[in-house]
Amino acid sequence: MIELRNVSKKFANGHVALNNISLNIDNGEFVFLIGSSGAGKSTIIKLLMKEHETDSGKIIVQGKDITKLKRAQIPYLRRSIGVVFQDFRLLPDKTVYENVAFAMEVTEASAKEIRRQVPIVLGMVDLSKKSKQYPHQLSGGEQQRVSIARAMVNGPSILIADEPTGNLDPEMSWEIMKLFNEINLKGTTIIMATHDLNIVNKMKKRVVEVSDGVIVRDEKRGGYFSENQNL
Amino acid sequence: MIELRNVSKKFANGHVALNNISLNIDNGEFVFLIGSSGAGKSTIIKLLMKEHETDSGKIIVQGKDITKLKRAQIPYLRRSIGVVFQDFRLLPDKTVYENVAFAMEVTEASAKEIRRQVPIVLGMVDLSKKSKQYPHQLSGGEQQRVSIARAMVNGPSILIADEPTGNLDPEMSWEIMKLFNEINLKGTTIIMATHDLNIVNKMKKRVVEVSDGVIVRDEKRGGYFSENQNL
Amino acid sequence: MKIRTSKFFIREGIGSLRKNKTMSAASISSVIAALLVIGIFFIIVLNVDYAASNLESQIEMMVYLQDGLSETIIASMGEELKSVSGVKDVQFISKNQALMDLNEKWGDNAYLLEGLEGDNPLPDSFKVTLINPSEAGSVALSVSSISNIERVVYGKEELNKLLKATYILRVGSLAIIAILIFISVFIISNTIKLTVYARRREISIMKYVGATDQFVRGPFIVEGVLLGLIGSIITTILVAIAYYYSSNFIKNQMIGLLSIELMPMKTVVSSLVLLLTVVGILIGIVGSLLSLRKFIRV
Amino acid sequence: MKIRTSKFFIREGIGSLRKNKTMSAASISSVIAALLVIGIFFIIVLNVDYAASNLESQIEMMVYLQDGLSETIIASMGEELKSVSGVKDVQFISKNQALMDLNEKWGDNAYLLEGLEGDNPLPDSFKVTLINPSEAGSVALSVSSISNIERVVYGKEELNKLLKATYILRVGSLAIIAILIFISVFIISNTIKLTVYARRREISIMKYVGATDQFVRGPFIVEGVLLGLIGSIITTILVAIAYYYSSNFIKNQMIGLLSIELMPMKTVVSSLVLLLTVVGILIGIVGSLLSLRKFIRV
Ligand SMILES: Nc1ncnc2c1ncn2[C@@H]1O[C@H](COP(=O)(O)OP(=O)(O)OP(=O)(O)O)[C@@H](O)[C@H]1O
Ligand SMILES: Nc1ncnc2c1ncn2[C@@H]1O[C@H](COP(=O)(O)OP(=O)(O)OP(=O)(O)O)[C@@H](O)[C@H]1O
Ligand SMILES: [Mg+2]
Ligand SMILES: [Mg+2]
Repeated sequence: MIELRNVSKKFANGHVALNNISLNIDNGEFVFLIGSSGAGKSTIIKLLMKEHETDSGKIIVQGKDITKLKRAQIPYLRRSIGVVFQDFRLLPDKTVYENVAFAMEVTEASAKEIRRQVPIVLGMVDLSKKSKQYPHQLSGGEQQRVSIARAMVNGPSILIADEPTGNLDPEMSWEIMKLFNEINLKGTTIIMATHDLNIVNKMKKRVVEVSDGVIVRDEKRGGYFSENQNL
Repeated sequence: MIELRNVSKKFANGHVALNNISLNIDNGEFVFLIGSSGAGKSTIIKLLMKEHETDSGKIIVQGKDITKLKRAQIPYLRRSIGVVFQDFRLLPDKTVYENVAFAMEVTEASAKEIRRQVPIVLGMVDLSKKSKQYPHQLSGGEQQRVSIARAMVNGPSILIADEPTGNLDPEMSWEIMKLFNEINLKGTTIIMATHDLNIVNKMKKRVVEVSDGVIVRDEKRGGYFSENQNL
Repeated sequence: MKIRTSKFFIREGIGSLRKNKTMSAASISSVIAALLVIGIFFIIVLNVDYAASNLESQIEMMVYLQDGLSETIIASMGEELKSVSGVKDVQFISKNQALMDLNEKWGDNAYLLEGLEGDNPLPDSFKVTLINPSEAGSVALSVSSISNIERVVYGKEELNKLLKATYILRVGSLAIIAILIFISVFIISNTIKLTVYARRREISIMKYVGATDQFVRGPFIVEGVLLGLIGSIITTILVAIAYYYSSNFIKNQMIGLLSIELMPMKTVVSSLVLLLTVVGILIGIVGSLLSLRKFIRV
Repeated sequence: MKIRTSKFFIREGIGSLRKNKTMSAASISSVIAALLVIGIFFIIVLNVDYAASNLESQIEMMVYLQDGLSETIIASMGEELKSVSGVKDVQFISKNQALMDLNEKWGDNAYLLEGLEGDNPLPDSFKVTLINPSEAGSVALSVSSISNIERVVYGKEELNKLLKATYILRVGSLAIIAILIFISVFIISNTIKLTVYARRREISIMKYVGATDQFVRGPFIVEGVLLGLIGSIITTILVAIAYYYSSNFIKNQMIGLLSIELMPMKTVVSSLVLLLTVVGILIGIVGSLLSLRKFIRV
């Protein structure tokens, strides 16, 4: 279970990115995080994985208040969460295969396990052919899919994806959503920040809308817009 | 006018990204470049601005065959084209304002002109408040908008945008599209690679679809899918 | 830590050296350059010290004997002198020998000695060399208590001057090598800092996907060791070659010039290997770890 | 290029130094360290050369006169000697003076001279110092053609030894400083290469938005100049302070020890400022430009 309790985040430059937000996400839920550009979606995600410190409030992940986590414990938190970063964050000196394998290497997984698991997830995101390429040799969408593969490779109990389909064509986006749906059905909690209104509207999952650092909507089976205000 | 004549591009690793494509774009046209992830859209754009060398074929931009351009002439080609990069390419040590101003500095524009022009384009992309922030202090969508502002600031005769709305919410995406439409009406040629089916479908502009390095469709007023094959 | 992880570190460390060619070349060659400075200076200091010791050991004490002693007495006096603590060697010089030596030494002024041959006023003497020249005073005291000795002379002032000169040489060269080692260490760790800085983004990405500090450090330590090792091996080879040629040059130039000898090649190279390897590897590791600290905290 | 653009370059160059604090600190301090090595060595070489010249100028030529010359003749001989080309100074030493000097010089062995006072066998002489000791041979030849001269003595062998020794010292120290300058230049340009490498992505971005090569280079040149300037100023100050204290130390240690003098502070510092500034700025600029070449070609 993930719980944010009265969480606020003010950046060093004075910008208040989150203003006293509270949110409960049960194990196995599938939550869309939506909201306009700069609303605070990525900030929520970064607090969950301790990329930023929380200013006030509590964040409880799997029973532990991570705002009080010791530095040495952070890597273990991050391993239990698979994250698709909005800016991909691939290691430029590693091939696609090595980038995905790296997420397993840090857990000290066995060589055998790595050799078995990595090709499977690369296949899932349709990158088997690109496994020996370096990130700079990939298209934008291919890089994004490497990031998705890496987030899934350890079979984390929580998967957080920040705008994971921003560089993918509609078909590929649907493939990825199917994948997310599958692992969600197997019990993985999924939190996905997205701007893709088609996806949100068709998936009919829980929708949490952030606006200017506060949660303005939280619907069990919501659409991208609250009351049919279409474009 | 932009003309690609039998253009091919094979990368050093042997991958054929473009296979003998030809394409004519008139001055003042608005063209959507669509196609699945890895189809070759960005490669076309990179050839147009000479980020990569063309293997064979001719690329004529404003009457000149740019495949034969001397190295010293490349900067002038790039200034005449405003590019929104898929990976933003902001200078990390410069503020939002400085990043946009930089594109004017390289043209040796006057200080006065810069001071006048930069705030205007920052206003257009709704970033006036963020002008003093550094890229790492921005959200994904904000970074993308800086890249858009920079591409427009010199009032180029050709604007190329590579997935410029991938990190923007639908409303903001529409604002940007309105902007593009406006400058298109003023005569700017616009080429936009995108995955956003709503935008393509609603704008009803020329659609060029790339698939596996070849152009498979070129419709005057097309939609994202050719014959109503909806998801 | 599993064996597998260590293997991963080694593979990564080597891989990183190979993949970042520009950076590796720049940093290894800076390490070599910095170690070269240490190496050159170390050799100079070794030789200065060696020369100073040589000079010091040439300091000698003259023990002049009373006139008309029998050969047996002289012989037993020689034995007695040898047994004095602090004495390294004793050599008898007869009064005739002394006159001949003087004749030779004075060269142009030797005509002043004409006529002395008949009535040689010079005494018999022992030339005593000392283990440690700075003990000359106490040795002289012990020696003068031996009977039948006329005078003990050891150029107190000359000795003091020499000791002072070698002292300054030693302190000076040690100070300079200390400064140079400091500078070299500083340059190497700065170089490493820059290479780590160039990879700060990668380091943070590793941390973001769940790597522990130790896991990020591992490959850098391996890389540091390799950097130091490669640097010190190449430097040692360079210095050895340079020493070979320049010592030949100096020897040729100095034939019969000064009583200064150069240290043998083997001694020099073996101490160099040790010094440079230790310095190189240590800085490689410590430099990496210190530079990492800032970027690993994400 | 417009004035505005130069201003932009300067603003950017300074800005980049200020914004990349880690990198600027690392590179400036590496530049300082490298220049320090040059500086220290330059001072040592200057002083070695100074000492060598001092030693050489102490070489003197003795011109022994025939017996019983009148004072006027001796005086005119002195004048004649002074006019010989290559002669720096001439000093008359009477036979009495010569005996007294000898007495003093021989010290312990002076008793050998007892009785010589009545019938002094030493001749009157002129002590001649030379402008350039290596010309001793030709000077001696000219001098010996002067009438009333008995013999010209100038320690041919001693002179040769000294000239050879100072030659080795000079060649050796020049060789070492050449190597050190080379090493320092190398280290500085490597350091710059690494800082440029760390910014390769930014350089390519600038090119992609339409900057000319010249436009990208501008700020780097400014940065290179600043790097060199700051580095050389700090180094000069450090070296001046170090020289002040260590020359004091050496002077104190050497009172009455050797006839070696140290160069005056002013001379040292003024030549240093020039050397280091030129070296620093030049490498700063050239290093930047060379390192840029690779990354600017996009
Ligand atoms: N390090 C930072 N320092 C200062 N302000 C920041 C920092 N990071 C983010 N912000 C600001 O906080 C706000 C929220 O940012 P966040 O990245 O959470 O937005 P987002 O909802 O993810 O937007 P997007 O959809 O564009 O990715 C933005 O206005 C951004 O400018
Ligand atoms: N530098 C490179 N070296 C080798 N292959 C490359 C390189 N750049 C791109 N490619 C390959 O060329 C193909 C086309 O890439 P491109 O970036 O043009 O795709 P795209 O249509 O823009 O895709 P996306 O929608 O994902 O951005 C991809 O398969 C990619 O892997
Ligand atoms: Mg975001
Ligand atoms: Mg692309």
